[in-house]
Amino acid sequence: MILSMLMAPEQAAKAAETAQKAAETATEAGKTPPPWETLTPWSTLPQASTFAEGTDNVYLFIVVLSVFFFVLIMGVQGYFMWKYRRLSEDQKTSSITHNGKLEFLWSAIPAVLLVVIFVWGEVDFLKQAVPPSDAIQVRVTGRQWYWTVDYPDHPGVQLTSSVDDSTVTMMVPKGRPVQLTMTSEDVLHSFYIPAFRVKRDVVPGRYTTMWFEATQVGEFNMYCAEYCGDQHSAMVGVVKVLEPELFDAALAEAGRLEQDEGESLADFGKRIYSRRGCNACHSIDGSPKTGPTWKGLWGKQETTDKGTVTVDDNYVRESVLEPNAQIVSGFNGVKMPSYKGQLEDKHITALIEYIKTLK
Amino acid sequence: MSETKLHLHGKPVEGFVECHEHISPFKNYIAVFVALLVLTGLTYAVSYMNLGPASLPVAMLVALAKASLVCAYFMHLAYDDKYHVFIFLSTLIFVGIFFTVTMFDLNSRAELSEEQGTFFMKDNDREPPPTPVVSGGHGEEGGHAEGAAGAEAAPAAEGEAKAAPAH
Amino acid sequence: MADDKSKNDADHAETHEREPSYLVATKGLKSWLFTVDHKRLGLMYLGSTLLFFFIGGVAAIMFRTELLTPQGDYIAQMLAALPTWLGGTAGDLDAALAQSATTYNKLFTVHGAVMVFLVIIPSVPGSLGNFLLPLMLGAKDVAFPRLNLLSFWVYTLGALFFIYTLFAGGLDTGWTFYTPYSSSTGTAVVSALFGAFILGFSSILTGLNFMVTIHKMRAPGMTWNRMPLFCWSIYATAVIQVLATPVLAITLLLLMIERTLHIGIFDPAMGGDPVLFQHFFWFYSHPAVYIMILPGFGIISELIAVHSRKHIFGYKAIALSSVAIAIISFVVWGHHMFVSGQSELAGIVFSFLTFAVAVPTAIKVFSWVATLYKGSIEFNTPMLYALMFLFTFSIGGLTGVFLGTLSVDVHLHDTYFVVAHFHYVMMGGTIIAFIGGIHHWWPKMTGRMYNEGQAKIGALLVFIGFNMTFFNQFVMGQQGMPRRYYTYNPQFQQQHLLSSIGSYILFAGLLLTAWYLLRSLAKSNAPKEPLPDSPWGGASLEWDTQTPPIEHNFHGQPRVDTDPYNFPQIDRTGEVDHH
Amino acid sequence: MSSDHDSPKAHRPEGAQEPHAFMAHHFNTPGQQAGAAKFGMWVFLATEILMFSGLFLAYFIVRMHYPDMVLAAHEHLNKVAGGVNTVVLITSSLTMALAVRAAQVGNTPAIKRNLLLTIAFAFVFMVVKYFEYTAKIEHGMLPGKFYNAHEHGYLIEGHPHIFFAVYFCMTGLHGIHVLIGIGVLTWVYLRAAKGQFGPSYYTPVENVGLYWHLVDLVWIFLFPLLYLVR
Repeated sequence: MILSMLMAPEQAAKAAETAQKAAETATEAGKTPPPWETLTPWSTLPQASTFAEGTDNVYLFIVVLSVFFFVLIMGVQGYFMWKYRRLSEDQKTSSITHNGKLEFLWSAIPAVLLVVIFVWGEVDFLKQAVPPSDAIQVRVTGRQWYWTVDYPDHPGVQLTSSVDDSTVTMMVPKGRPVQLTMTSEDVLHSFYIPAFRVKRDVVPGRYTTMWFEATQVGEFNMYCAEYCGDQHSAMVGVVKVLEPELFDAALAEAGRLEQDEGESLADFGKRIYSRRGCNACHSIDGSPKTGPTWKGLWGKQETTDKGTVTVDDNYVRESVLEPNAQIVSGFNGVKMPSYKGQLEDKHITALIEYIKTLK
Repeated sequence: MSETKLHLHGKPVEGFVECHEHISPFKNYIAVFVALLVLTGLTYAVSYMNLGPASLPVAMLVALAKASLVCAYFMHLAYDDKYHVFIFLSTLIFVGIFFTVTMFDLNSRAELSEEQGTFFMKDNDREPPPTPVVSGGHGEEGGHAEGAAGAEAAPAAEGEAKAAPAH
Repeated sequence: MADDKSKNDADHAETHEREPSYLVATKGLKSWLFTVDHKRLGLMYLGSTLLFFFIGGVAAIMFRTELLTPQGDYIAQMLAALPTWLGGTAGDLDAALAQSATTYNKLFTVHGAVMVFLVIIPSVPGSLGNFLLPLMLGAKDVAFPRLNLLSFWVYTLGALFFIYTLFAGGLDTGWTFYTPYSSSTGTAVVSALFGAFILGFSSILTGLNFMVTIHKMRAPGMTWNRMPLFCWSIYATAVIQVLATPVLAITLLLLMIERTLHIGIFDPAMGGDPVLFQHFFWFYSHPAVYIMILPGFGIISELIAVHSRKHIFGYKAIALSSVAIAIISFVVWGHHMFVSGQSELAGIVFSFLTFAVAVPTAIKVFSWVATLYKGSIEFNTPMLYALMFLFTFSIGGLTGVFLGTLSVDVHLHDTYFVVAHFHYVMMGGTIIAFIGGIHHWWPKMTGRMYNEGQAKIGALLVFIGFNMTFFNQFVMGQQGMPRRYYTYNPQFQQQHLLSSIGSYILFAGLLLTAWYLLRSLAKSNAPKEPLPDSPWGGASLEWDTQTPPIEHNFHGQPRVDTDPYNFPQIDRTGEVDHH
Repeated sequence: MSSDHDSPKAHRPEGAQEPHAFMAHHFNTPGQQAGAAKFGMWVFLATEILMFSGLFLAYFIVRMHYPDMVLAAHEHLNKVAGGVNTVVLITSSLTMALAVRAAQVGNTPAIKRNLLLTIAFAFVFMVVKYFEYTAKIEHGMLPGKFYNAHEHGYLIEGHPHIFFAVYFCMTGLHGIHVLIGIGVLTWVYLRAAKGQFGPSYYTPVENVGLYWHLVDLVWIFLFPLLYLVR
């Protein structure tokens, strides 16, 4: 499935079809649900974690209360509007100005109900605050504009989101608590999985945590919920929940970023291009994005803030590891995160081979 | 103190207290001034005594005493319309809310981070280590970025050492 | 209605010749630009807030159009096609497409910042507050008329900075200016911050002026309990403006310094704490939400009482709940930050306090409905807007309970549910009340009457369009549609389509409203007979003077010996007369 | 609701002050005008306090995050200059209060003398401040990205650029208030020189006095926090 998605990125500017595809893979049935289902709240949002039911129960409780009070207020208002409509200019009105008992009741009853709602919500919230000690550890890093997910227990495995596709950004086993320790390299982001009813801001300079336990096998949408700039709406991905016995093997396979047998170095580079977030800022069809396009880049003379430079092995390598050493003019306002430690030499070499093919 | 009252239907009208005046004797001002000087000296003395954690509250108490003197006698709050006192004190209450609630969050967040094994400031426990503190955002001023990075290298290491036991 | 003059008006007509109204008392542009007359300043505020309301609305219509389809290319296509409509060659579609995300971000930021800082916060206090407060209190003017003029010009200066920002590359931070994005993005953040900073001072000066006016300028006999409820709500608003806005000023100042000098208080790259910015910002901006809604409450209290000719139910409860809301509003700011990395303990405290705000709000709604009981309800346009307010604001208020609940907010935070909630409160609350208030006091302000039939059609369009735009956004939010996305998951397309169509209807309704209001000002629509002092039969002091009022408001000093909701139609039989 | 239409003067109760030349048309009595002005001033002071409170909170939080850095950095501030300025401001507060008193008793030469003294002390304060700032700038102890004290041989552990940012923000905003104070004090002095103030009308002197005392109040807290506290 991942590979099938890698075929598409040629028309980077037209995000439509790929977004469509993302939606298809994200819904469990594998196709867009019929319109009436999208209009009912419960059909499209599965309860896929242990928190979901609790949150939905409070939600439903408030819905019921709200509907009751809304119908009550509007019903009374409507009745009064009809009953006491002005029929004649000199129609007499009541001299009533207040009613202590009534006013006490309509202050006290909502107050009591609100306390109930508060306590209920607070209890669930506290459950979310305390992760179990045996939770699987996952590290999440937000960058403009992609996520990387590392597994300290599985060294070398790294998953990323991709700006062009909703690719699998995180894999978790079903029925085991998972704790995310998150930070950001640049600005605020927020890690949000609607089906799990969890969300937490990702703050630069600090770690935030959240945890969940998935209860359904499947793929679920994941979003960035805190506005983070241009491609905020492209910081999306898919969380894949697997049966626990399949988890380790699938993760090892998904996280592998090695040259396959029979794969050319340039093809490997292309894979890295979309798997390591390069495509968030660099197009391969010449269209301008946040960073310079890679089309026709190789061997080109670029004017930078430190003078002119020819795009060769050294400049590409420097740009990957120390992106802000020489910035191509016209891109000064943008900061690129360093890939030092994320990409090894073989990856950079593959990327260089890939750039060479983009004439 | 003069109070102007308007009458309506033979009864004094509420809400028409207009202005309060009070003339204090000259020597009162001098006495307050001397007290302020003494308290300033006290602030100095306290700062050299090194009271440890108590030094901040003590210094603030002395400052509070000075501020109260200025408010009460120089600004005439002691004799003024009580509503002015009310405005002043309620302002302080709102400042208090702002301070205590924000500090409460920061404090409890620091404690929780300790419990959960996450840290307030970034330390270098991740593999791979994070990029240096100064990101490219300030890259336009190359010279400055280097200077600041130099200045910050030390604190980053220090923060790491502190956070380490909790990890 | 219009031909029914209250007894006092009849007295007036006997004792006083008509004098020139404040509109024509002095002539020339200068007499308007440098006027210290609170009524003229009120009109000038009205004009400028409505102008910015239009600008913000156009931005909203543009990004609603972008959201018609899941892929983000409509605006780009429009921008590229624009030159051909103007007779030139088509623009560069690729370049426009590459910018379409930025364009969208700038549009929603313009919409948010303009609507919050330039429209909703100054709207009711600036226009209706300025116009009505001295009239309602029986004063000749506000306490500091020149300060009032200064406040207007400071507002204009702030607005100019915002306009400059639009032309200097726009702003793409969202109206909340969250760091570190706002200290690193390449757009014109500093000028926008400075604009908001200046607007803050306008707000402070207005609030200060109103507080002093209410304390010191009431007519003889106008006790606190005889003030119209609009004055109470303006008073509560003024308290917040005075106490909260200075913190915004210093926050924006620090952010400007952070952005230019990298001082490291908010920016984590320099050792700062971004969550601290959120504390600073919401310490102002949550109370600011009540700066926006409280004056709306005041308008609704007046409208419902006057148009059902009944004493407002629970006067003291409504008045005191305004003050209670003002005070509690200062301790609930953290409910914007439940998932921000704020500590869970602080979250729990804030959640509890948040629920405390719901009670005084509920009291108000119940009291308004109870006021209708045994009234004499006239369904004219102001009353329709008031009844519409009860509908939309009830939804806005009730959905606030969802967001105050900790575990539910974790799910709903930063989704369309929040968008829908605050539009139901801000647009469905404040703006609906504001439009209702404009209709209610329009004859008093201008001496003209609008076309009632067109007004009713406008009200219907606004009601349908508004609910169509925002109601299903609650559903979308619950299904997990995050805010500020310019491309989105196609599963939401039908709902976005509905929203966008609703927004067009709403826009059409508002344009119609603007059209008939402006048309009523045309010379050809001048009434043959001057309008009566009190066209709706209102009993508070502003209806006791000529329509439109004379330059110094009243002939002589009004005196008050009863409360403002003592309508002649109230049935006093079987009651011990106590005055 | 009743409304009678005779002139406002008829309602002035017996014994109330006669209107003076500076009474605005929209007030009924001089007392109402003076009360409104003073009330407005107090509300304005409230906004000033809240504005400074943001900076004070920033200071406390920086101190909480980096206690050692704040301690190390504050040693580089000139305690003597700070102390001198404290005494100067307190004295100017005294002269200001005496100016108000002189207005209350109608002693115009004393109003002028005390106002002049207050203005002079304000200038002394700014001169001392000037020398302090110059020293900081020479040593590279500047806010944010301009901080380069390490190049001048001052090594302070931590993030001293934040401390000096807070220092410059707080003292800078306070200094701006002193400058504005000099302006309004001069205005009041010029009016006093024309003999416009006396027991029946001295609101401007009193309000400027309140403002000046607030400037003093802020410094009373600034001084120990920035210069002295360990």
